[in-house]
Amino acid sequence: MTAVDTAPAAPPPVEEGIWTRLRRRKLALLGLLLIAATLLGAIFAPYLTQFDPDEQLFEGLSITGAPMAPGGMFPLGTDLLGRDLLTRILYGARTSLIIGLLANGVALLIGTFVGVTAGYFGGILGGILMRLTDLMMAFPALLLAICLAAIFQPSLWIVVMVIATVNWVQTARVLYAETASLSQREFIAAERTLGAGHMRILFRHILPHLVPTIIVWGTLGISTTVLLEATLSYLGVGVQPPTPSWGNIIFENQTYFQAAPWLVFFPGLAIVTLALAFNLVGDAFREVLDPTQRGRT
Amino acid sequence: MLAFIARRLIQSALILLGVSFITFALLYLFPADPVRQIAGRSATPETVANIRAQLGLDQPFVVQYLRYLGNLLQGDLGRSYLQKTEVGTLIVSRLPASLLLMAGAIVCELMLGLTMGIIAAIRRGTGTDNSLMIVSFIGVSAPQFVVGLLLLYVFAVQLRWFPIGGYGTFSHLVLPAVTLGILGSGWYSRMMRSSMIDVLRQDYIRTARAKGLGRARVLFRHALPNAILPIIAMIGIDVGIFMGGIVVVESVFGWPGIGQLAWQAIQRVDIPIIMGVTLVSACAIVLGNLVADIASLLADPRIKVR
Amino acid sequence: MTTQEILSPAAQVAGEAPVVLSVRDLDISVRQQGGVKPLVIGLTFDLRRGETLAIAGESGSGKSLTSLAIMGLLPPPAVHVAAGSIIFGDVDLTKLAETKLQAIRGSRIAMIFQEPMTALNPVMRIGDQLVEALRAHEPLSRQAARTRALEALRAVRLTEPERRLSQYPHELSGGMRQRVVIAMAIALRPDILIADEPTTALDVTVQREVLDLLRDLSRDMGTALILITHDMGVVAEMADRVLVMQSGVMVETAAVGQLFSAPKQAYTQALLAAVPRMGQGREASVKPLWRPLVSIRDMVVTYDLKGGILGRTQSRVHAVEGVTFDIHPGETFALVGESGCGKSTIARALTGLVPHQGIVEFDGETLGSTPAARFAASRQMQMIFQDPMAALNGRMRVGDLVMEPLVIHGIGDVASRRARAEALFDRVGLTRDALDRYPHEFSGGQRQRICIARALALNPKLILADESVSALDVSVQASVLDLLAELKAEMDMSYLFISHDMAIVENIADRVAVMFLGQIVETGSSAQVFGNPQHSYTRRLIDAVPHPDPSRVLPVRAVHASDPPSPVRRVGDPPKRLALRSVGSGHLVASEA
Amino acid sequence: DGHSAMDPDAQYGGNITITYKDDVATLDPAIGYDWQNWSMIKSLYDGLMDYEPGTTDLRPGLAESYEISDDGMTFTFKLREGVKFHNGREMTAEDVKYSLDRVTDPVTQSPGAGFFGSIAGFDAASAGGGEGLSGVTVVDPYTVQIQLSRPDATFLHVMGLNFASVVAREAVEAAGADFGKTAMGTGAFKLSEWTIGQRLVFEKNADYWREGLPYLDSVTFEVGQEPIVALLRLQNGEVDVPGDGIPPAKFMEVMADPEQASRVIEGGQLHTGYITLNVNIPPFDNVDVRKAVNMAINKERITQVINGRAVPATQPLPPSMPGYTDGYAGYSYDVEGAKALLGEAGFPDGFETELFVMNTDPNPRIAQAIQQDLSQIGITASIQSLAQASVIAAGGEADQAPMIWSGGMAWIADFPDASNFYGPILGCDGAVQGGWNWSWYCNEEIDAMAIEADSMTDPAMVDDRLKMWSDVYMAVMEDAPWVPVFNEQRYTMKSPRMGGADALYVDPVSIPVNYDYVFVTDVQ
Ligand SMILES: Nc1ncnc2c1ncn2[C@@H]1O[C@H](COP(=O)(O)OP(=O)(O)OP(=O)(O)O)[C@@H](O)[C@H]1O
Ligand SMILES: Nc1ncnc2c1ncn2[C@@H]1O[C@H](COP(=O)(O)OP(=O)(O)OP(=O)(O)O)[C@@H](O)[C@H]1O
Ligand SMILES: [Mg+2]
Ligand SMILES: [Mg+2]
Ligand code: NI
Repeated sequence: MTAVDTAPAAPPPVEEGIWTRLRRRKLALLGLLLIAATLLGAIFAPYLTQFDPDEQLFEGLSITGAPMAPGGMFPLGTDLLGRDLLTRILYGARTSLIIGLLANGVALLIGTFVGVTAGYFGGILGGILMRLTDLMMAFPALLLAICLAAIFQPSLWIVVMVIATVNWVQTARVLYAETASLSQREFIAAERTLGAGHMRILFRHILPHLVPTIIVWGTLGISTTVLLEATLSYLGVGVQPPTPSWGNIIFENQTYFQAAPWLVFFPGLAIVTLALAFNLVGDAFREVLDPTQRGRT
Repeated sequence: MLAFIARRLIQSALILLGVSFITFALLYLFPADPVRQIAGRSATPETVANIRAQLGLDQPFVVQYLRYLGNLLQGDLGRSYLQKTEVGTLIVSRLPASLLLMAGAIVCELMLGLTMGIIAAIRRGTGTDNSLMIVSFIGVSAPQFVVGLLLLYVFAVQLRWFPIGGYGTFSHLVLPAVTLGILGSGWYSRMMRSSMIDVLRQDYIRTARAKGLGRARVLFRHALPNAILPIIAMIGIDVGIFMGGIVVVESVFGWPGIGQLAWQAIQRVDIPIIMGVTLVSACAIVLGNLVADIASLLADPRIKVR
Repeated sequence: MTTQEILSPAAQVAGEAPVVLSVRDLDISVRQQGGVKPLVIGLTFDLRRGETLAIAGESGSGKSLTSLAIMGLLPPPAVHVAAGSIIFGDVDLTKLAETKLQAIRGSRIAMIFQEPMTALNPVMRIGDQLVEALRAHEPLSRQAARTRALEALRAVRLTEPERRLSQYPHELSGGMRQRVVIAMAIALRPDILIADEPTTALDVTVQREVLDLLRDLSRDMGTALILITHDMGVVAEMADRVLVMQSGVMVETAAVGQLFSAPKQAYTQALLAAVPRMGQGREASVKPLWRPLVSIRDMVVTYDLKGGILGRTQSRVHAVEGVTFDIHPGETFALVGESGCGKSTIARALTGLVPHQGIVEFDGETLGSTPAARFAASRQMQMIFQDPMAALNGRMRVGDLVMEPLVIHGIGDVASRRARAEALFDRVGLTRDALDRYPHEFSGGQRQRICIARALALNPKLILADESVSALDVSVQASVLDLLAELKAEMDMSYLFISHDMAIVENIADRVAVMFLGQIVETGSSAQVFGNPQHSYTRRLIDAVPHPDPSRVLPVRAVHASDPPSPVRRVGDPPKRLALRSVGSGHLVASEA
Repeated sequence: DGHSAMDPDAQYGGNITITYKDDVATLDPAIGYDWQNWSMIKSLYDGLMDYEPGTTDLRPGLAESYEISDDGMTFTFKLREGVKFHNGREMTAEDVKYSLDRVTDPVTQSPGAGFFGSIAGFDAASAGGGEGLSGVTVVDPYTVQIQLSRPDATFLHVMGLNFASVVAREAVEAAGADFGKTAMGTGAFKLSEWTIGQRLVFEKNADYWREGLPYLDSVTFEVGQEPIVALLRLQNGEVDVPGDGIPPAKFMEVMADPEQASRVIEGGQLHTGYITLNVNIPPFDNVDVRKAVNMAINKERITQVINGRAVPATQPLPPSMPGYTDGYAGYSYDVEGAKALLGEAGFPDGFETELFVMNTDPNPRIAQAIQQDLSQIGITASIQSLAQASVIAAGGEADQAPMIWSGGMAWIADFPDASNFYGPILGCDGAVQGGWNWSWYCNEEIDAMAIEADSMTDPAMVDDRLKMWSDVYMAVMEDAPWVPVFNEQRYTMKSPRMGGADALYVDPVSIPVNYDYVFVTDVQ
């Protein structure tokens, strides 16, 4: 009677590494390429350009003080102080990557911690954590950022902390809902009956299921974070000049969008590209990490 | 339902209390002396001390806070330090404009975002899908100041379709609302896309098709109301996000809302105004969430009021 | 009965009736990475007016795809009709444009899907969904459509049809929803009604009602019915003709009597053999032991429903209300009863997933509620869940899943755990190389075997099997049940076997308890309960079971609709406790009012 | 008198629209101290003294004439008769006294109270109690006498400040704390509409005591408008004068178009942009270091960065201010010299320090230019770009801000007198916690000189007094607590229909325009 059992639906599993599977996705490759290019540009900025990012070049301004349009000596033009824009974008990548990865990462971490803890344990602890989240949500983030940055002297690390403090809330909300519903799933109940402890359930069973959501919010958060840094710079509480970041290059020059569009266009392009790249890679990772997607494209 | 609303209101009151405390504490720690701003450059130390005492700023923090709270409970938000006007009056005169702008922005982001999301979901995996998603990225990543000025330049200055800034008629509202909504529409199009893809896989969609319904009806009568459910709750969160955006958008378009009030107050450490605007925006956020939750309740008959 | 007047005169006898649908050499394929893969091959059959054709076969054999192909609803773009024709009247449905198909769908050919819980749009009122279906095909006014919708609801014998119109799907029970789906399908009196597993998700008593309803309707309206099912009992009761499928190919087709009495193909024979039958209950192997393994006394589990401004408990779900029973070592104790009667809750309380009141002793010790006590108990007591897919973490390799309990309890090292997992896989009939695959790469039966392997990893004394075979094909079900039986014999294990399937319970349980609304209404040995049912509810359950025997004459029943009773009660208003009285050695029955 | 300024071409009637970014905080003359409301209050209210339009020349206002006692300590003002408040009541000496008492009463919280410090009884008044200024007496309904406690050569200018405007007591009392949202003066315009956050409309005061003024029927102020948008609207014909000037991003575009450039009026303003060097914080306690910094700053380059909208400065006073030292070259740009000086001072390799700056464009940019200049001589200055209030707070602490770029918070003179650049920002009085002397420079000798100069109240000694002030600032430059960087020029742009002398558009006391005297040319 046991004979009727059907054969497994899937083809025999060809063991492939994540890398192999990633490589098959052209868009993901493109994303990786863009990220790598940004990283390399940031690291090797001094070798890629002959200028110093803070150097206000005599040739960089017209006699009336106008910035130079792209071309010639300055492939992307110069800014309002006569600095080479390409150089500033290359060096700015350092700041923006730190902000985008670190601030965003810390925010994700906090959000994940709060959301998952509240969603999994529920009860009073969860209630308190979620009320805290509600409170943060109701609090104007920008004001909080301004106050925090003003109370501590502004610096890159403070900016990272400020952004992290402000940006975890939505992740927490989303992960809370997801964790709460995951906790009701049968395989979690099954784990419990096996005697698994909370830590084991959380780290081995719940977190892996949250990875797609975390990736989505993480990649989308990159551009938001980079721009938030810019807003903070604009309010005078961001990364201090003359340190370039993509966001503050835009904000410094945004009123000139008509007179010197390159000053807004190129850093803007950089942000969109980076965000897109991370998202492409994130999308791919989401699928690659999902075992049910194995063997498909 | 009423009990649910009542419970949420109580919760909201507690949240507002928390917000007021944190804001007050942050402003207390803020490294700038409002009295100096009031007293002016030529003031003598005595005058400064006198003004400080008048405003009660020489009192310990807890006393200051409790006094503020006491007044707040009587509906008194205090007077602006620099304008000497009741904060309540200032806010009341500007709030409607901000709320109108936000409402416009929500409509705009929903229209843009949902349409893009739906089209992308239907054309999933095609070039249309990809390009729409890239557009949504640009929406998410574009600085509002630049978007605002660009729209203003193209549609108001060059094409003259809309007035250059100002407040009053519907045509004044369009550009600022679009500017404020573009960011959200990027998010919404992505969310709508995945929600829609999810819904289109559901059994009841198949049932609807099996009934012989047309494509449009299946899409709009069956898929859309379900796909939109998870998004309704997000609209509440938007109010909070807008609070940051209105500062920029209102100043670009000369929109007389509370964003500009807040911005000026922060520059000059006009604490009563900052407190007032913070509380009002917190109220708006809390109410926005409440409304979104109630809307979810109404839109989704399955959610039982717990 | 008003419905009789409304519905069409009695149908003609099938057989001489004209052919309404003719499927010829139907091939359905899917485009995949590695090319085109055929899913259904060369299917050919005719459907006559008024006839009921049952398509039977195991899961994945292509039953649903066939029905979807007829509806023109194959999931685009991957799955498509590769060849063949589906002739309806004088048109070939496979060649028809979408808009033309839309006109046929719902009005001439209607379909009922398996899962009543998800088949209805959750945010639309029942009435709107019905009216919409009607107005899509006939130029009716809202009012007229509403009247027709009401007629349809009455036709499916739904209680309070007016009120139903303005209700939402979630406010109805599964059986009621399935009636709504049926009402929607028959409202336009289609020529053909396709029912894809219409009762699989329903309780036996409700299944009974729905089947009776379908039969009456097809008889009264002369509608041809394609009934897709894996339940041979249903086939036997309902079908005029049977078509057996396996792996996309038609294995055998015959009149129902002929198929059951003299199946030609080996596959059909195996299929029929696997079907559990009632009335073959075995004598209990109750061993007279002095100490039960599990002793439950007066277990109560309630779920609080909060409400009001302060979020106070306003009402309670009395899921389990004073249940008392013992499970002896080496015994299979079964809990039967309809959905929501509290079976799972008992299992969950035993494993500590929900808090309970009352005394539970396990192996002589009171089962504590401290984490440490629970941890200790979890070595001795393992659970196998209904849906193996849901119970396995889809993101882990099954090998890791099976080793999971060993890791949790700190048993052995990496190598020894692996060895144990391999041994377990051998034992449950899986190959070792399967250890490195993911759950979704297995069939349902295989997955359940993985769950069993995981449960066995710690050598428990008691296995709680909650609907562990309900989701499986008959043949697979049989093989899993055999496995459980073997294991029991080998390892001297006890089972708490939870099921709503009377036939299975009769076949494997030593002792049985029948539950209703959180309380036991009858308990005793398998032979006592099934052979001599005392409680009316027990009898109703047994009567409702379809028998895989087409010759059996069905008792005449008035098809009626009843709303399921609710275990939700206000605080301070607990349900009345039923007193059990003994009617012979260990056979206890609740007194009836 | 007033007739001298009357324009024969002027037309009556019409409305002009002025825009501002920031909202108008208040119109209370005792409180208003902003860029926007300063000129508005000037048109709504009058004080005893006034200025010739477009100039820095004092002229009598509500006072028909005045007498100064020989010791310069008593001022007797004879008021004009028949001057009416907007409510129709005649203005009298009681109103003058009330207004001065009010502005010095601490309950009013006037940021200008300190200007009246030389009036007898000021200390008692500012201690509170509401007795008022004992030095101000009403002699008769048309005569006010003001007794000073010390000689004050600037006193007439003080009487020309907005803070000295005459308000109608009954209106103040009726409006209470909300007086700032109303207006009741004797000025050329009265407030007719105020929609908070949107618009103010001033309407012509038909009873204005200066005959024939104003020309305009009304002035509309639209607030909350980004300067760049205001300019677009001007180009579109919707706005007559953008109150915040031509935004830097549009400056070049406008100047490149002859038609538009012809409508831009350039003028000096009483402004100096400077860097403060905190003499308490090493190494700026070393005068050579301060001099070296002075020599290191490339002022030409900085003016280039702001599109040449300023002229390099050599000293604290702007060129158009009486008392400006002509021919003084200041510290000229000399990197090598600066390096050498720094080396002598013991910092051959430079040092690290901080430069505070307010965070609105173009200030952070200027700070970066300064930063680069400093780096040329080895000084590494990190920039702290903060909100205005935070910079002011840091400047007011003895040990927080080594260097501050003053832009955005810079001294625009309250009144056109040489003394105005000294007291709070360079004198010992300002070098206190919370004060405005951010270089914490306090030289008792120079303070004494300044007091002496301001005691020279005899009109005959005006030139001696200005010479003395010139000496004061030269002495300050020797100690180099500041780096004067540039004097900003004003560029006011007007719509084609605006009429009136160019000087009215760069009026030193009524910015951006003198509403009382301008007119439009397209009245039907
Ligand atoms: N969209 C699809 N893409 C690829 N393969 C599919 C798709 N849908 C179904 N199949 C495959 O087609 C085969 C037949 O599926 P079908 O749903 O018709 O089975 P069934 O007989 O109805 O089974 P069950 O009893 O489980 O409902 C299965 O092997 C299934 O995996
Ligand atoms: N977490 C919960 N909160 C509230 N009520 C619950 C909860 N879990 C179960 N119930 C209710 O308790 C009752 C018993 O549920 P239980 O799952 O034990 O039934 P069952 O006999 O296993 O039914 P089924 O055959 O459908 O699995 C049901 O009415 C159910 O709705
Ligand atoms: Mg099927
Ligand atoms: Mg159950
Ligand atoms: Ni005259």
